[in-house]
Amino acid sequence: MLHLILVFSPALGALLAGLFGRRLGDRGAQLVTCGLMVVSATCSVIGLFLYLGDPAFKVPVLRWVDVGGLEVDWALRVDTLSTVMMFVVSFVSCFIHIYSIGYMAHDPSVPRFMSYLSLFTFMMLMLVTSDNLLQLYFGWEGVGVASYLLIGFWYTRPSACAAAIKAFIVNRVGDFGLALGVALCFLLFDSIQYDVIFTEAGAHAGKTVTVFGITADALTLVALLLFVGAMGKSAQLGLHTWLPDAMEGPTPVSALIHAATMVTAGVFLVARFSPVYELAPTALAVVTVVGASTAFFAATVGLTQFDIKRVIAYSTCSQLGYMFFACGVGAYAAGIFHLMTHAFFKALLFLGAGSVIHAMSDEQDMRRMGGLADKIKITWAMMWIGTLALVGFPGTAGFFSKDAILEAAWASHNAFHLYAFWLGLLAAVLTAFYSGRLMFMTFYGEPRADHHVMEHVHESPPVMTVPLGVLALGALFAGWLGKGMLDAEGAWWGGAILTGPDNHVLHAMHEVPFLVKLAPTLAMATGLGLSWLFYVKSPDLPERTVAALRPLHTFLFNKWYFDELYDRLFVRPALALGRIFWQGGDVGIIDRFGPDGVARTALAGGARTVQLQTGYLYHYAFAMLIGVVLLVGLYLFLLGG
Amino acid sequence: MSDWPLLSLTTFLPLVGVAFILFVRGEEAIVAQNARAVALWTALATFVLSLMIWANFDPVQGGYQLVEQASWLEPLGIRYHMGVDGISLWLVLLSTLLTVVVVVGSWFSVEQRVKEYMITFLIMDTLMVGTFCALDIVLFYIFFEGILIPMYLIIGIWGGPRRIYSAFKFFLYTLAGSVLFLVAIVVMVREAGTTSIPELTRHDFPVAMQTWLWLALFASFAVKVPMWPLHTWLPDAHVEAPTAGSVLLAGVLLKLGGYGFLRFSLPMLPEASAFFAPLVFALSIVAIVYTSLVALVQTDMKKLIAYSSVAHMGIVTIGCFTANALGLTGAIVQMLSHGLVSAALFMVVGVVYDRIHSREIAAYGGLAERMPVYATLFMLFMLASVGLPGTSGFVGEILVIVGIFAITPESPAIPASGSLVALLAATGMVLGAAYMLWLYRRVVFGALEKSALAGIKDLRANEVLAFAPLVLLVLLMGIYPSFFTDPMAASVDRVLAEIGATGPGRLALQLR
Amino acid sequence: MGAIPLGHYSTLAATLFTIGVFGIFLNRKNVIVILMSIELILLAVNINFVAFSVALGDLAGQVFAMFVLTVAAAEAAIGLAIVVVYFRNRGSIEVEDINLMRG
Amino acid sequence: MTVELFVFWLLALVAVGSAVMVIGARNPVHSVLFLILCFFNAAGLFVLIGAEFLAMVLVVVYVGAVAVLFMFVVMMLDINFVRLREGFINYLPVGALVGLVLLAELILVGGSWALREPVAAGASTLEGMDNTRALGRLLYTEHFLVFQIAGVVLLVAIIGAIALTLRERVGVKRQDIARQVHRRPAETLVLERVEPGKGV
Amino acid sequence: MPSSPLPDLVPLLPQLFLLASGLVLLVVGALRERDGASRVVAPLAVLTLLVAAAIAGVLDRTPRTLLGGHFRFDAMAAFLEVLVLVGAAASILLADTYQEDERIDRFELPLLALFAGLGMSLMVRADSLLGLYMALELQSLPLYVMAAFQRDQLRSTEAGLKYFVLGALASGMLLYGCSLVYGFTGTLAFATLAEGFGPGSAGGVPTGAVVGLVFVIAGLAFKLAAVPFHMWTPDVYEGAPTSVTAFLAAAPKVAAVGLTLRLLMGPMADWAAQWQQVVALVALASMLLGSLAGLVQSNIKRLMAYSGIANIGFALVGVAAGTREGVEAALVYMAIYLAMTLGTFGCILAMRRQGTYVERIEELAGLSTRHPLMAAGLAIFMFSLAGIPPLAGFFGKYFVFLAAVRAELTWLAVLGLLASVVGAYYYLRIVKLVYFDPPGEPFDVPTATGLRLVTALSAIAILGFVVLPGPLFEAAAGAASSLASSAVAVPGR
Repeated sequence: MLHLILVFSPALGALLAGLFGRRLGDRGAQLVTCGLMVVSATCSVIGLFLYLGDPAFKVPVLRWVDVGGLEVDWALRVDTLSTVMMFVVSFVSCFIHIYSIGYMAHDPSVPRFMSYLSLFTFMMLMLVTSDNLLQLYFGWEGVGVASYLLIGFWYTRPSACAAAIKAFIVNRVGDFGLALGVALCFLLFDSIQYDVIFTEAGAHAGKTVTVFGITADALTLVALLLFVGAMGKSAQLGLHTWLPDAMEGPTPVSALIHAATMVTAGVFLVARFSPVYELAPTALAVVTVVGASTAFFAATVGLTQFDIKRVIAYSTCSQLGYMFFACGVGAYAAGIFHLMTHAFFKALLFLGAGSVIHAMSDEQDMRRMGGLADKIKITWAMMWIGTLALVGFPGTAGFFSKDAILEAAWASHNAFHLYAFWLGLLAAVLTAFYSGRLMFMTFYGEPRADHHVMEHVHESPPVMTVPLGVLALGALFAGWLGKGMLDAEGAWWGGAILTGPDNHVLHAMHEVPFLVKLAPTLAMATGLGLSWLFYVKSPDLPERTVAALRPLHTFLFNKWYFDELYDRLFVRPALALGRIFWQGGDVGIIDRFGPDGVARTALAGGARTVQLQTGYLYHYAFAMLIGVVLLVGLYLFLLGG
Repeated sequence: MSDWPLLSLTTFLPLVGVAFILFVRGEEAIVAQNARAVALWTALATFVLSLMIWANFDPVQGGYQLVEQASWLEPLGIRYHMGVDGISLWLVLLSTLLTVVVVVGSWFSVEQRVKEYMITFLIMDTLMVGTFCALDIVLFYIFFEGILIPMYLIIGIWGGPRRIYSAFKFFLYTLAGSVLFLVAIVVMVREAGTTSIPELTRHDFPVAMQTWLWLALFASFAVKVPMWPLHTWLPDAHVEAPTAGSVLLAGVLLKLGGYGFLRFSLPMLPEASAFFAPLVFALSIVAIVYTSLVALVQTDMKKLIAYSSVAHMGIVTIGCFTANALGLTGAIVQMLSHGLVSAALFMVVGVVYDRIHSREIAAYGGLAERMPVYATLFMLFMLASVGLPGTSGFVGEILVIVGIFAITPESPAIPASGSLVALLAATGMVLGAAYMLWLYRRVVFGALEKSALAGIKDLRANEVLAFAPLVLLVLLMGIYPSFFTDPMAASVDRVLAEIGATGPGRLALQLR
Repeated sequence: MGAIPLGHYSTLAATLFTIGVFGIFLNRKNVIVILMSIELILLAVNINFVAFSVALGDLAGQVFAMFVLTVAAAEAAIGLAIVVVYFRNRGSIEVEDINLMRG
Repeated sequence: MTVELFVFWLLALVAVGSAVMVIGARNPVHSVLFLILCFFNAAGLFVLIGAEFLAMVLVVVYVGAVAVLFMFVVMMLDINFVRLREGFINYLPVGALVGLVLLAELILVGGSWALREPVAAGASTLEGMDNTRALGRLLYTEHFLVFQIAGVVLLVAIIGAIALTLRERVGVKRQDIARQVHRRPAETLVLERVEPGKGV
Repeated sequence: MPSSPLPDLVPLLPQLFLLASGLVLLVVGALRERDGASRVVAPLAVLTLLVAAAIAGVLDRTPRTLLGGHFRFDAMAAFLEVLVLVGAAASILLADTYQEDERIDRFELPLLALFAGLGMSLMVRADSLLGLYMALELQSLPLYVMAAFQRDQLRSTEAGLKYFVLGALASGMLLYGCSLVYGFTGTLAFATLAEGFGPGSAGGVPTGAVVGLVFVIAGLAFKLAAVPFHMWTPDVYEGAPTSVTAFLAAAPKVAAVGLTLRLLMGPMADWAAQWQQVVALVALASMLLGSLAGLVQSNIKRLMAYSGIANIGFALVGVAAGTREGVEAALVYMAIYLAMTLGTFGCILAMRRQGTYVERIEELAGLSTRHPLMAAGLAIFMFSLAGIPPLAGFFGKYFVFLAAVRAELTWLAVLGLLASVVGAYYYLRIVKLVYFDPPGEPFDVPTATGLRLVTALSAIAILGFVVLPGPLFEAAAGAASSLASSAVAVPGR
């Protein structure tokens, strides 16, 4: 019951606000959705106390599909992992709902916004509580749609629409893999229920299967296909392009969806499927490589961006990379731990950025900011807390989780663990650098905005700053609270995350060399120091560095040209092919030689036929005669022969 | 109640309405109003009757139910033989429902020749229901082919500027396919000595003959579905047909092809079906990819949706030929879903067409601002078309993909295993999302800049009423598909038994 | 008649028939000649009938020939009547001119 | 060569020759005359073979009626000499070929005749009667119905020919005695009072 | 030789009645010529034909040979006789006002039609070559005259002339064939011919007889207007007065098919393997030519000519099957054809604008807005001609093709049906003009009751056929069985 309320109260909120938004009014919609979110969040906190560490159980809701052996119910699966996720989702979402009351106060379609937010929360909750792959898929696509709706919330802006479509379609590419993964699971296990899959996974270890014309290890294929889905949702390298663009949405959206919750669904999926991944080392290697590469790649791009939200978005992307390679090296717990801490500090950063943008009359370009520290003190402080947590300042939440990840990477036996470690470390430096850059460009130095804007700069109302505060608390203390997750015996998880018999990474990570333990902190210090040098000490340094490294900067500034590459590789060819198929194929060949051609031939045949009909008697008589002669000849021939 | 000839009543009740409308006389406006009213009440009554069929249907049985038999054309051995099973039941309901929907939906939008309009649609109703109920192959053909007449008139009379080309193309294309079907019928009847569908299904046709029969049937059904490369009539017909015509065309007529595969090709000619299944898969995949790409570059809303229909029906054909419970059920659900969704999408286009009289995507933009209800409905159906979980579009698609995935080649002679088919078919998910979202973005999103759109009005009551059942069903089918799949399960099992498949959903069709 | 083989008669009939047919489609002059060609054809038929009748010793052939003659007369009357009305309209009965309708 | 055979050849050759002239003569009047000649020869052949009645009918009906009718029409329509159409020669070879094939086929067929037992025993054979009497007997018994039909055919021909060619001349004044008798003075005389200077 | 002084004349009642009435009407017409005799004669002729049809319908159908053995009466004859006589009557009814408007309302026209009807009724009874020939001529001669009846119109007289010359040529061929058959078998009667052609005939079938029958068939093919003996059809259809065209297109075709069936399924029944392929070829050629040539027509009468050629092709598919079922199919097809043709010509005869009749297809544009009923009728006829179910035309096609496939002529069925798709185009084109195109000037409202009656009845028959198709099929089955029993044996398959 608790969980039903937890999961479905946001849905109710979404329905009420969506269908009766006009009647409820802005205030009503806000009250309804926020109220129901508070209920949900409360439940999630209660759940945290009641069910942590308990074995998994199932709350059935409704029969869904029962066809030819494919039996799937709508059901909620409650175990430690989902309880943690429910807490993160519900809790963060609740405060973002509240924050939105202030942030969206002047928007003409508040009910719609609140409805979308609640819808998203519902979908996310469905995702994390799913008990089978199909419901996971439902939540998966559901959050995708909610994200699409929210990114495109300001639908009159072309860029928002484009970003929304991009987000949906790139996610679809991932979902495509996920769907095939679902199919493959069914082929292997005859079921797509988690409990069946998890219990039977061992029996399928090492089996091969032939799909797509290739024969490969069955579980590896399952794991990889699911990972494709995870990559799409979690914006991993290759399928990351949508995430920065998603910043077109209102800032609470960015905080909720594109930092705290939805993008972490991929990590959740990998952790959830730890029983399968543990048996598929190849897949884990892939996860590690992709995660580490993303962590590094996104950090490099983050260095050069000027849009405050984009910087944070790339940061998100990068942090997701961390979570993935944590899973990849077998430290699922560390991944989830980072997921949780990240949810707090990244949401905090986004909301802080939102507050800045709010203060700057919707200005997002950091080049036109500066010197805000005095004017918006609370925001400034909150942003610093978030930044410190992000860069892993000792004592903050990020410190614990990031440290754990890097240690795990070092300690793991994964083939690519050192690759992950070094890239992760490098990325930590870069993270510190761009975070510092963000802070310094925004809050320090001379104001670069015109005075009209500067005059209007004001602190946000309490409805916005209070959630900031709550999240800041989380960013500061979640690390302490969640340390138990890293319990080397895995007892904390109550079996929700499975680590294989050979996986001792949680043990091993406590026994890494001291230098490794220190490395993240050093990296952070280096990064922050450099950024102070660049942006406070000698503000002309960035210019000169850029000039010196022009090609590299251009490459990074243009995000490694991924968008351009995809445009050339997929978008344009697809459109060109579409045109060719349409005008060339359908019109030019099929119609021309098919129906139209046949029609033309028939008409031409008709025209020729009537030419025989000359109107002359003797031609007619002649035709008759030829007919008779032929018939008689035929019969003489037949009889003779 | 159950001893009433329910099926015949449902089938022929619309003709009673036709008779009434024929006798409507008087002022033009009054005639129109009365014709609308009679048509609406008739369609509603027919729908209610079809609900009675559903109520009397025993979902546990796999055979044909509510069977009616009567002597009709004894010299030719043709009997009046009607019955439904779990497959046709839903298609009957879909037909009667959509008839109501189009009558309501075109309440105001059709002003010319309202009387004739309503008559043709009621006749369509009869023919559609009859097609799905017929258990005699010749009777089936009569209904099946008879639909051409009203549809031809609908496109030709109430259609757009190129309606004549389209109407001819539609008619002759489908006729050409159908005559081969007729030849096949004749040959089958000669071979088996009966025209009864159940008996024909039981008959073992020689394998060599099956090949030819299968191809002849395929010619007809592939045109109806339509399958690439026999699809080119569809965009033209859809674009030029009036909204209601497109709705029935997409909603019901395209289903005739899939229904034909399920009712005839597969159970009657199982060996040939197995032999040709790779061909069907290949063509379906081409259809999905090809038409999705073509849909991407369309500038005409209806054409885009028409092309998307071809892609969606590709999923149906794949599902039919998986010959396992998942695929078959998926195909049927996909048919039903497509029947609702594409019908709704055509109505969505029709709504703005009625207001602006343009189907060019470029003529729109920013409708969300002035038409929030419309935008919401459009969004819902767009997402359903894209196959979002929780809507009807998803269930069919995923069932088919899972179903086809399970097929593994027995011999290396077949290069494409089911999973590869699934892989390629699933690309439609991505492409489908691309063109539908792009369409939505250009029509509904953006700023309202076109002066023609400045005064555009949101949905009228009748339009909302027409959409309402579709919305409900799309969601119901998405959230609780068992409602639909449970009654068809036994029938699907029967069909599988007829095909000769063994075991549920597992390597059912032995590809050779 | 024993002296004359039937083949002679049938060959003669065939020849006359062919000439008659030829007359119809090779004739470019006027329709009346065509009508005469038809008479030739009928004559050929009659020769055949009579010859066969005698050869078979069965009078039915001659009876048939009688009827052919009768009908031929009727046909000729109607044919000529049509030619006459045609001539009144067209002022010509040249075969070449009879092609108002075609295609 | 027997006399009969000689006569046959003579008659046959003349018949064929005149048939060729029927279609070949440039003057339609000549055509008719050759047609008559051809009929005479055919009649001769009939006599030769023993079908006297038919020979007589041929002469009476054909030469006496049909051919004369032809002549009548030819003269009435006042048809001039006609030219051969250009292109006739081009057309001839194909036509000739087809015609010759036809002829060959027919002769081939005719040559294959062999006397065999008639399938049905000759019910139509009346021994011991002369040709005319035998024909008459058959005509009015066995073929009576057909004979009646022939009558109807002729009737139809009469109706048809009249319907097509008979014209009511308009503008021709005919005497209608009945009307003359029934005329009354009142109908015929109109008294007009004429005003001076106005005219009628 | 009949020994009884008064032979059994009962089976001849329809003919006797027709003849007697014809003679009376001739007198009536001649006496009342000046004051609109046709207005009296035409209805009486219709009545006569209908009464004769009724008599033929109720006569005892036990097969009987009539006087002298040239004709026989059986179920087949009864079936066809009813069809042709009703068809002829309907054609006269259709002519109603047309003939007045075109100034050909003379009493000879219905009278000739009556005699042609007599001829047709005899054709379907023919049981010997002599009977066949005489009946055929009795039917043909009035038709020649009727075609040229609009004697002041060049088109009409040209039509008559062409029809006559080619018809005479055809009957010349037929006669030559008769003479050969007679000469080589020594008999004229179908029954004995059948023995000659039967499997038991000594020394095989004589070549001459076969060739003779080919000639006879060619002569019949002319009447059927089957390719390549179809050339007269378009010109004559176009040129003849429309009412006469309607007559030509309807009943005589039925009679000719009946005659063909009698010949092929009677004397030549055992010989089916030999003629089957040829008939099939002729059928195919007719279907193809009729379908193709119709595509480019602009005159509706000409179009109907090509449509008729194609339809005869379809009927011949049934004939080609060479089975009892094929005979049934052909009979059913012709019955349906009769209704479709009469109905269509009813519509054509209503195409009158300000007193003049128009024939261009384009004139039909927008008919549906001005004359919805006529438009609906025309659409029904067109869809039926195109063979679209549930209209009657479909059943005809289905049945002939079923028979063909049962007789292993699947290729013919496939090609024939494809040809029907081609042909469907021109029928659809008419529907398109009627329903889709903007209206032109309205036609005069047809006032003639006969016209409206016949058209409406035809439409109802075609539309309602689907409800009660049984009786026609049963009648045809009876007719076919009587034919089969007259033959020595029907090759069973």
